Amino acid sequence: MSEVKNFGDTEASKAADVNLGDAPKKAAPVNMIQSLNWALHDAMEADANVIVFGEEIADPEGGGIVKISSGLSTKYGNRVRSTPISEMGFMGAAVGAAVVGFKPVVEIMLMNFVAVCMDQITNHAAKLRFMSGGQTHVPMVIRTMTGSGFQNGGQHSDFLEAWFCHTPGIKVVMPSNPADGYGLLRSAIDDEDPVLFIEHLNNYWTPGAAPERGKKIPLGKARIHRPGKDVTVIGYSRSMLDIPPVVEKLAKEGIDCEVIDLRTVQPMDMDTILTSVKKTGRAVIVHEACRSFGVGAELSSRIHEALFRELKAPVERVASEDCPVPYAPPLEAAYLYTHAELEASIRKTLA
Amino acid sequence: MSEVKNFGDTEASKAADVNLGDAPKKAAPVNMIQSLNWALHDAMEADANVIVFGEEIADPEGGGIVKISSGLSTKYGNRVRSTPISEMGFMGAAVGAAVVGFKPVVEIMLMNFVAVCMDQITNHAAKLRFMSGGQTHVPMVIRTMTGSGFQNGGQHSDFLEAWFCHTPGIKVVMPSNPADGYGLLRSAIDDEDPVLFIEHLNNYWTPGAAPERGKKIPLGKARIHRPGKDVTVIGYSRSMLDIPPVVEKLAKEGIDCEVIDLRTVQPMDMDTILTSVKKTGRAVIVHEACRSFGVGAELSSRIHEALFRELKAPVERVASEDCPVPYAPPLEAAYLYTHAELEASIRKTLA
Amino acid sequence: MSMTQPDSKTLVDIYQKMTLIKHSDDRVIGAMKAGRMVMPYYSARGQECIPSAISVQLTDEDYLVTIYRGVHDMLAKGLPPKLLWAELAGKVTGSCKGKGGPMHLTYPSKGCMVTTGVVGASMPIACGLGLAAQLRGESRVTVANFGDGASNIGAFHESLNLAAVWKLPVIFVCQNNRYAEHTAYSKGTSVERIADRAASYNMPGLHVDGNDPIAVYNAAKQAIARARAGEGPTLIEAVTFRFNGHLIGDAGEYIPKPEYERAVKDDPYPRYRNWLVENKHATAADLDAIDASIKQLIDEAEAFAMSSAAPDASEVKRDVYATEIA
Amino acid sequence: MSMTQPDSKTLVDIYQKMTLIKHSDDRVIGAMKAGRMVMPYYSARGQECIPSAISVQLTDEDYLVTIYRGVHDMLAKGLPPKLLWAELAGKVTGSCKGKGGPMHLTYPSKGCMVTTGVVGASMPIACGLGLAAQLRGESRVTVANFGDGASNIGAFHESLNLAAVWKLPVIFVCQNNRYAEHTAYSKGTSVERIADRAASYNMPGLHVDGNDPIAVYNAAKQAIARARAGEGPTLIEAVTFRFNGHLIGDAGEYIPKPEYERAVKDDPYPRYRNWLVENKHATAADLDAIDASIKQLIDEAEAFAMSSAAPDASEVKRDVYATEIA
Ligand SMILES: Cc1ncc(C[n+]2csc(CCOP(=O)(O)OP(=O)(O)O)c2C)c(N)n1
Ligand SMILES: Cc1ncc(C[n+]2csc(CCOP(=O)(O)OP(=O)(O)O)c2C)c(N)n1
Ligand SMILES: [Mg+2]
Ligand SMILES: [Mg+2]
Repeated sequence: MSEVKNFGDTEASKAADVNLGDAPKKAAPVNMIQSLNWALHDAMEADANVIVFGEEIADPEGGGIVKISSGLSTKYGNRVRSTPISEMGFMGAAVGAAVVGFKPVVEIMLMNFVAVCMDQITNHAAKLRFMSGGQTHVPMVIRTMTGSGFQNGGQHSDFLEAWFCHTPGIKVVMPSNPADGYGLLRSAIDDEDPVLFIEHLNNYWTPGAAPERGKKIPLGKARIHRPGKDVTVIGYSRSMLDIPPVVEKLAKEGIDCEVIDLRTVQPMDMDTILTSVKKTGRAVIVHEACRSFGVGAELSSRIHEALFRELKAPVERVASEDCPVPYAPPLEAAYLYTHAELEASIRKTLA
Repeated sequence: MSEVKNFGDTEASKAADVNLGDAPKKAAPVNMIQSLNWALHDAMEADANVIVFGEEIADPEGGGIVKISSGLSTKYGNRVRSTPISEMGFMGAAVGAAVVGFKPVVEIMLMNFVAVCMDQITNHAAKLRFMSGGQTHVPMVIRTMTGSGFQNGGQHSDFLEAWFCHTPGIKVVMPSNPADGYGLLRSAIDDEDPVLFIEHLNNYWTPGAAPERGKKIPLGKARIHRPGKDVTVIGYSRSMLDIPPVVEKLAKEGIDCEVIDLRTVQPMDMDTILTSVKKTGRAVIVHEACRSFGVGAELSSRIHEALFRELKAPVERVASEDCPVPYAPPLEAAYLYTHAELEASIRKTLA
Repeated sequence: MSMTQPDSKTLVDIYQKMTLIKHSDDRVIGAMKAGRMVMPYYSARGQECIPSAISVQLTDEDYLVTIYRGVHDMLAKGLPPKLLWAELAGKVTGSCKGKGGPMHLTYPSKGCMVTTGVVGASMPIACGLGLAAQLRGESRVTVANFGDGASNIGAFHESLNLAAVWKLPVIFVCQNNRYAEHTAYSKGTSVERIADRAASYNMPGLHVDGNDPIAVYNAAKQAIARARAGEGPTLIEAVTFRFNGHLIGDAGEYIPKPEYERAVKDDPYPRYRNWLVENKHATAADLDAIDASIKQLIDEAEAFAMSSAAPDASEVKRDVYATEIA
Repeated sequence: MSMTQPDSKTLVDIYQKMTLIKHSDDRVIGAMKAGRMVMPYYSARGQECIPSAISVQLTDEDYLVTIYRGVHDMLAKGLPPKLLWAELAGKVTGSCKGKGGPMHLTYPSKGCMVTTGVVGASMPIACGLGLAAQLRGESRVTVANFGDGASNIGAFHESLNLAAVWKLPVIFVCQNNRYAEHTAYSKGTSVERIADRAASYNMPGLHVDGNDPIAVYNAAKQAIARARAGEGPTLIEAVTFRFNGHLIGDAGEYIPKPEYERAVKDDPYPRYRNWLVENKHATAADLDAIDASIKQLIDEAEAFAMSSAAPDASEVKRDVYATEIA
């Protein structure tokens, strides 16, 4: 049913050569699904304390709705489990197992469903280290996916990273490409603190350079995606698909943008950001989450606070409308920022 | 047991002349508990669709842990109910009743417990109007209380308003004094949209001018607490207890602060704020919630975006540490901003 | 449970609703396969009997709450097919102006109050609708639909307990199609019969064959009478099957072949049609006429949906709050 | 349930734990009334028997999770009184360095893993501790304590179902003291016996007099054996009472006088002491000696707490993440 737009069933998904659970024959481009699947396989192989659970994630249930956990349960048996629909229950189970040394990787099928288990994430996972005076800690990873553009409507598309960034004790990682996905997920699993790892549906099927198996990317470090001298454009997750074409277009006019992929949203790599903005004197932040009270606000205020005298223009934020994610495609498009808006914002900093 | 510091049992609570459910004999100062109790009584009297529920809120259970709903169940019977400990259940019940024309006022005993019912608040109450294309809407009020300073520790003290401000479809109101509390709660109950009404434990027992019964204060309008010309200091809720003494101290040195009480945090009254900052060229924002990704970030970025050229100094944020709220009093004090920090931030904008 | 046989008119009304649901579903899937419609669509093919046998006993005053897999519930309750189709197609003429889509169907004038995409969330909301009726002294009942998988989430427990403590006029209808996405019943659910969970709330729990209209009719009858009499909530578990997987595109590898084949044999739609004719509640010609009229309804609905306009981009500013955002 | 009588040594061990709990509690309240300590304190006076009769059957390897009203559970499991008192007093020498307080007591080396202030939250975490033991092939059991009110929250349901589906070695102990804050049992709970809710999860549910050490001992024995044998979870409901209200300062107006008086008559502590002596498991002198040694322990604990230093303000930067924040 190629005409049915659906998870795992897009043209892009067919284009990419997904090779679940096995090493690539050659370093051909792979997609995020492939690289995250490798990361889970490699992490489970490397550390017997890594366990994986969530709805539908074992092989009899299909290995996850986009097959990111494919092959794991077949290989690692009881360490990999599909759960009942009980996010509070299994999120708490991850907290408990982590407290005694396991490294659970749990999947919340779509990000909006964190709303049924916020308590275990924000009141427990994020706080037990502090409240126990450091006697316990919670080395777990919560993987989840989200994003507009699939007509999934108001309860299946939100980016809620700002809620968790405002919750001290948890880290937030949002990869934008397959190689980063692999390296960041490996580091997130190794990390001694709880990590929320947010994947974007739109990024799953975009081919990218294959990760080097075993190569971990440190958390908390941004990546300079493109050096430039005129304006700093900061993105993460899906916006890293939108920024490059706009920036390349402007480059043809001689506007030289420096593009930074945050990769980790909390803690943010302020060194890299401020070094760049100090140089360019201008900054634009781009995220899919709705604009107000989003990650862009924190980043904007930190840049203004640190570089007020050096800034040549106020920091621009490019983000989605302050409304629930609508269903109909033209409204979904109206919800999300456009390339034209992004271009206009960059130009505005130069005006 | 006057030596036991506890809800409803502080020196301040004894000082104030609480007169639950009845009109005041004279316009003596009252506290927030009194004024909110009046607001609930008056709203239930004015509109038969107002219903009230939550844990412990009926009179046999004490009329609420600080007695804000005292007298309601005795007077209004079945319209006022203590609930089982089932926040998801009764929050959803409020949503359902609101959809068919009731105006539920539900209490979440302490703000951290929103974490067990986020789904009904953020995925349902906030979105049903939009997702139904305007066919239904959810005129309900969620009352909750929070705040540090009572040794309630990491799971009972957080200010989480930023989560909800980042959730389009819901309004967020945070009163700072008894008269505002009355007028804002009345408007929140009348409002056609869901309103989160956040009360501060520290503000409950502070005496203030009595509200005029029946006088409603519109949502979305800030209040100029003190006019001034040098620096705009913006607060809400508890910080409105901390700002005045610091500002008065500075006034003696000739530093003339304009103080704005936001009252409604979402939507924010940008007109009032920008008019003030345009005049002063300087702004300081003060809130109890932890600093990063808080309300201060949004406000700071909006001010920088709108008034970049007019600003004489970067906008300052004064807020709590990015950590869970600790238990021991010296740590609770270290968590919260201090008056000295606030003073220093104001001075910094003038440096 | 005492069984009464509904009269022929009612039995045929049930058939009519089932036909409407089945034809609409077949046609939606056809439109998707032909590329005329694109959406995440959760077919309820196979579950037609449950809402049909319940809704013939409800009025427009009664409330309904359902889930993403709820088109059948909505149609049985009275959501006009045109408005459904236009909504699925994301058109401004849809019941939700194209803002909600299949997971958020709403149509209050027929009592179709809320459709949720979050598992379990229909039940707390149903408690509120029940509370509203109770407080107003109305005899309306509220039907809350959900799946077998949903019986394992916290909202189920909180809602049934709350409804029991407050004696709310709510009927909790678990449409047990034996799978939650790709997870087989027993991998998620620790009890053999979900209906038995009613005992935890001192509430009647009725376990019925969800493919048997008479059985569903009788269970609902009892529950509705109880609710209207102010005696409180009931849990009904209606066992059924969904033939088109979780979501269109689901190939069903996780369903053992013999189970699928048995389900095909138990498909309520053809069986019920035959039974009606064999037992002389209607002639084949009567039913053909119903089928034809429903085919026409769906033709009109599809044409309406296809010819309607998409919503304007400015709609993102509307319905967020009562007042349009700037 | 088959009842076995524990030997005298075990019976006296239970008494010792009960005494430790009771004396510590009396003294904390005394210190609060005298103004030497200030905190939100949830006394478990009256509930001593439950953790005492359970914990005598546990080792340091076994895990415990409890709630804000959990000092008794923690002491019975082995949290050293000095570390408890210093934590209550908010001192850096407390088990959590003064960062957690009474609602977040933790002491992993005795298996005291998590204390939660959020109703219901102990249970999902217990599932994870049980899962850990199961995956490692250890025979540890996990005891999850919670109140009667907590049996109405979603986490209860999800946890019991998950534990049953995965056959986790978890013992869910509902300390039913008949009130949730000021709300009487039947205003929140729709079923007469919480233990009966176990049937919803195909799990044994044991209802016992929580003031009877022998009854609690036997229920726990059975549940522990089942868990260690890999047969899965058990729900125990132990009916009891708390004499000092929800929180110190609660005057108890919501408790009918006759109920309170009956509870005083049923107070397990003096009854058990008399019973031990009458049945010759110990002499009054033996028990006096225990009392005296415990008094000394608490004296030391209080002195330690009072003389310890408060944590330094810099602690707010520590333990947020593994690495200190800037
Ligand atoms: C809280 C939550 N968790 C997970 C999901 C993803 N999800 C959508 S449908 C579904 C399965 C539900 O199964 P069941 O309740 O049996 O209903 P059915 O789809 O079979 O009708 C899941 C897990 C969700 N929508 N909400
Ligand atoms: C989710 C949540 N809701 C509300 C509260 C406030 N609260 C604290 S204790 C309590 C009563 C709990 O009663 P029960 O479970 O019977 O335990 P008990 O205190 O009697 O031991 C409530 C409502 C909370 N801590 N967490
Ligand atoms: Mg199902
Ligand atoms: Mg209790």
